[in-house]
Amino acid sequence: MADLLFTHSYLILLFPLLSFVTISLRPVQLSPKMAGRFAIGCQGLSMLYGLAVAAAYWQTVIGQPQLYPARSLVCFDLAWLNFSPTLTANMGIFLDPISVMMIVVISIISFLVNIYSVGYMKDDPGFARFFALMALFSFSMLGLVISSNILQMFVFWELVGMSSYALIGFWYQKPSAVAASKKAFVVTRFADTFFLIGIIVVSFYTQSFDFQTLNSPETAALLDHTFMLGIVPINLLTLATILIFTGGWGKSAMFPLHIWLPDAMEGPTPVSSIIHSATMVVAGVFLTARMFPLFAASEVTLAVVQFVGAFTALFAAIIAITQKDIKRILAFSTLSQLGYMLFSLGVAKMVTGIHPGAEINPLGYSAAMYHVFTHAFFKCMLFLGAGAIIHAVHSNDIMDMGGLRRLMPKTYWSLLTACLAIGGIFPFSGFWSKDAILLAALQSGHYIVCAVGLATGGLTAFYIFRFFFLTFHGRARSKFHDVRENSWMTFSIMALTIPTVTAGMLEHLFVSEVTVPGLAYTPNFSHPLWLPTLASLAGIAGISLAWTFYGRGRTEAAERCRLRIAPVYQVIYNKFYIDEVYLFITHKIIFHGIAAPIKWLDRHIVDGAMNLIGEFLQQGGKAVRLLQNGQLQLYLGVTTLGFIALLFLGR
Amino acid sequence: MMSDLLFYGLVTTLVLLSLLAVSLPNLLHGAIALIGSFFATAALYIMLQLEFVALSQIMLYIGGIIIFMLIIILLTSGLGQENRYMVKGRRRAAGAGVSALLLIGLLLTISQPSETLQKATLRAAPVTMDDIGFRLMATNKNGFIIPFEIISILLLVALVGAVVIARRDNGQEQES
Amino acid sequence: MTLIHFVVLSLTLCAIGVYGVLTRRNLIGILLSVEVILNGANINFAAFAHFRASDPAAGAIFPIFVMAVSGCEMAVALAIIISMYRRKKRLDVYKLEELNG
Amino acid sequence: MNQLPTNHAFPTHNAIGELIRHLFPGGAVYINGFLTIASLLLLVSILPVFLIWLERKVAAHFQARLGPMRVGYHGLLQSTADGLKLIFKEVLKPEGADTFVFFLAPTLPATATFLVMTILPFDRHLQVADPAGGVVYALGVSSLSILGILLAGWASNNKYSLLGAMRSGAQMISFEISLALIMLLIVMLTGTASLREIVLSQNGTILDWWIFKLPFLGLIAFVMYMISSTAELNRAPFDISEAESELTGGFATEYSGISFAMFFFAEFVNMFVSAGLATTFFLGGFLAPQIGIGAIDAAFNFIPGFIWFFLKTFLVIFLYMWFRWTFPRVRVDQLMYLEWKMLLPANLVLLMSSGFFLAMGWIL
Repeated sequence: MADLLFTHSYLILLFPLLSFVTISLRPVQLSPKMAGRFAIGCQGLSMLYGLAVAAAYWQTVIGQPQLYPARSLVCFDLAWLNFSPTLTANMGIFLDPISVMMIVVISIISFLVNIYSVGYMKDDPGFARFFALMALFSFSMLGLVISSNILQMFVFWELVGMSSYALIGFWYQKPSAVAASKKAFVVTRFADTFFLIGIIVVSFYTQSFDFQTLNSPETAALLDHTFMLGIVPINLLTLATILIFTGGWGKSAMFPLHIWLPDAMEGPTPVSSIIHSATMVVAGVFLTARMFPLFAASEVTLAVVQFVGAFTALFAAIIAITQKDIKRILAFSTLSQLGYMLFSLGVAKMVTGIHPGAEINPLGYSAAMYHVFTHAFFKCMLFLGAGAIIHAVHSNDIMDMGGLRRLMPKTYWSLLTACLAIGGIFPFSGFWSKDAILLAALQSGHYIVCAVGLATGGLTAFYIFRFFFLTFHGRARSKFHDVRENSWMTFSIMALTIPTVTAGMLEHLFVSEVTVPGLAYTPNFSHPLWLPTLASLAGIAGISLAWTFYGRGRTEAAERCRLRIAPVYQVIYNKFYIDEVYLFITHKIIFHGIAAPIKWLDRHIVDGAMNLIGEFLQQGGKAVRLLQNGQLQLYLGVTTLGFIALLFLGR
Repeated sequence: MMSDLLFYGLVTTLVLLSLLAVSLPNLLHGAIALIGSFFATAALYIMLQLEFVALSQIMLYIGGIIIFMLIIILLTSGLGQENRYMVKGRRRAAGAGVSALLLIGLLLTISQPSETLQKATLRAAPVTMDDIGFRLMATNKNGFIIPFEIISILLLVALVGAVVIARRDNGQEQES
Repeated sequence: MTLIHFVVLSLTLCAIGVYGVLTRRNLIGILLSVEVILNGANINFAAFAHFRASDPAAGAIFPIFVMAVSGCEMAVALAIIISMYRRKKRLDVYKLEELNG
Repeated sequence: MNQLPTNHAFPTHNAIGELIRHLFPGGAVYINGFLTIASLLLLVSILPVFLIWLERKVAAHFQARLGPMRVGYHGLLQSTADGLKLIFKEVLKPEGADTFVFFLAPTLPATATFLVMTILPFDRHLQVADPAGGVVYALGVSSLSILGILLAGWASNNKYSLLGAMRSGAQMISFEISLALIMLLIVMLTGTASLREIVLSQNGTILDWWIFKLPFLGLIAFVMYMISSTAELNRAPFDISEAESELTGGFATEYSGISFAMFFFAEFVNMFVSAGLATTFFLGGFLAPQIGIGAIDAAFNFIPGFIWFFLKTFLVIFLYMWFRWTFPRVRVDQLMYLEWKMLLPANLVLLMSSGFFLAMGWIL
């Protein structure tokens, strides 16, 4: 039974693909309504199958550790491209704890978001197109997480990027949406280039794309040699892993490649919810986790991961405090949470063949995966709730809202759980996962990172409750018409409260089962009790501060405070001018400083030479063309005369 | 004897009609003369026992090509307006001279003693329609299947090309 | 009535056609003369097919190919002439010197 | 040079031919030839007269009136009288018309129909000539009538004539293609292009006629043949070239007297030829219908073949006349649409499916 399920595990992918093909290519004519129903049906089937596979995986692979020591399973692996006799790219399905966890998360969230979208996208002219693209996204994201090798993963990686591009620019009539989709595309593609180079470097040296081969200590040992690039010593292992990580860097929108994610909120809110918070942006974290044994072999890479994660966590949280657009707040919050996951991965340590005797502490890995899991649900819900609000009041600005508690009670209570979860309040899911992350940082001795995590936790609680109070409490700051909750939408939101509240119970499962691949080592999960206490205190402090400033929908205190620190506020509000810096670099330095001289060279020197040749030929042609007077008969006469001459000469 | 007489009669007709076809000032009369010359040619083919070629000549040339030509002439000449565009004077003489030179040159060339021409008096058996059909479709080294297919593709391409060229571009051309 | 007669006949037709092409001023007239040349060539093929016993069918097939090609030529010529006529209102080759250098 | 094709029986090996061959062994070829041509000419001159009368009678009865009744028995001599009148009328030539072409044009359709008649197999041994490529010959020669119409339209120096001629020229060229394709279908099925062989290939019972073979495909081919030949004949409902309300008299507007009579007669002979070809291709030609009951079959076989041929042909002619009074006239664009977008693709599909049937050996 289980074998049969695994053999046909490609069906998880096939249902969304079927839905995409059916809706977009229309072999049968579907009305938009039917298209939506069809897409939901396909997602539902995919979810059921995914859950069945997960259950089977739990029973066979986890339940029988003696049979599956690596705790992973290759369902099938077909040769796809033969690059050389020794290098073959496969297409396969690979199940291990993190991919099964991701299947569960992605299929459940896709299903719920699809249901939600029926309400949200109602009356949109692109209704059917939306569902087709969502199905394409589900297909590619599921394909990404179950890839058996890095090249297949890259293929789906790009597919995911493509569907994200299409969905950000879904309302292509809006110039801002088009610009945002272009920006997302360019930035992630920029990062993916390095990813591809990394793949090429790694596969060149190891003659393999397969994750199991790449993650083996032998690979790390093979790659670990230093060569000199000029006078700079470069370790190949570090270079390759950082190149690969750059892909995740861009996809997970870490500083300084984070600029595309806030703009990506131009897309429809369900899209932001599933792609730009719950699943796709996690791909970077997932990639790091997937390649973790290789990454862990290089100290430098892990340090980079850790630093980038920690910095982005704090940086994004600070920006989120000042934002007024409801979706941007959540976008920066997403950045911040992704930072958490990454630094958690960065603080994990493991033994590899080349660093014998190094410290072993894989807790960070488990914690990161756990946070991926919990974050997906509560962040998805936050976005769905934000979407419901936007749908109801037709505005993105939280300054225009307020007092929605009475009008949207179901949304209010559901969102409250999500806000408490992200704020790290006991006993909601976010508390447990953040606690695990902080514990991991503390255990591995990265006290600064741990402190950053704690501070970010406080900031998170503050900005999320700022959003919450300004939206739901106090009096309405502008007039709303006809605010109503849509049952399609509230169903999904309320369904998501279940994992948000209860995911905390899974902590021990994650810590003991979702561990670094190939490492039979249960992390040390003994708590110093002061750590969760401190984290909770930070969260409660953030909430209290938010209540003081914004409780009952007041904004005067906050306004006074803002005026006092106006210059700093301005800097933060403008996101530290990162976008402007980018513009400056691209326009002023690259366009004017580098491209313009090259252009001049091309126009005047290269083209000039070509023009000279052309001119010469033209003058020659002018001389010759006098013979061509365009009269057919002259041509034929001359030809005939020539033929006659040949006749006589040839005798 | 009879057949020689017939042959010379046909040849005379053919040459005369061809001359008329190229020199009659009115194009339509030229085309009619051409029809006549094609009929004479078909008769010659029958004398050469190439029945199918003769029938194709009638069907393709007279039934297709000449009708095309007539349609072109009718479409491009107004009513009662004659197509009198022949070159005049010196040019005409030059054309006649060139073609006469060509004829003399060619005749001189074939007047050389040649095995092929002298000994080629053996008469073949009549070529039937079946022979031609089987040869056209044969795939062995004597077969003509490849030229046949190429010709069919050429026909298709020519038709498509003709449609594309003749289609009215509304933007560019002024209609009177 | 031997092969040489037919060869002379086809050469004569060819010369007549060349004369026509050189002296006609109308595009259609030129096409007409080209048909005369082709006709001469066809007669040559047929005559060789008849008098050379080695492979008579090949010689009979060639005129058919020539006819097909000349059908193509007519179709394209019709199109070109019609579009030219639309543009210029006349088909005098002396007035159609756009292709001169 | 004089040897005649001997690979099949000479088609005039009938009783009269044998008799003459017996009486004048030396000049039999010439006498036989003269006799056949003369009888054919006689047929060609009588047929239109009869057909015109028939047309008028059929039309009249379709419209619930009597038609010509006065001259002769039931007006039988009416069209003879009309013909005589036409012959003796003065032939007018419009001013500015091209004399040579003007008088050449009417002879072409008449010649064309006459030439096609020479290969019609009237009976087992009653046929002037039976070339191996008879179908090709019929198609090639019948295009002469298009030439005649085009030339007549141009030579009349009249815009109605020219328009009518261009219209019918385009129409006939277009429909000739599907006509040729249907004939090609029959040639493909029988494996011969000789009309006599085609008729003989339908030997057997009535179900061996091509119209009933290839379940339904034969019938479809026959229907398509009827449509395209009606158009080829410029008959209603496809008579747009002489649509009185639009073009006066079409290409024949300026013709009168004997010239007009030639066009008119050629039209009717052409109808006979088309119907005869239909009979040859689909209805078993001169073969007597055999229904499998011995006595009746023997009785039918006793009736000479040419009578069967004429019976079937007149049946088809009646169908043509029936069309005329049943369908309204189509517009010129509808006509072209019918041919190029419907008939031609249908023809190609028919040809391909029949080829498939043939390759699979499913000719029932």
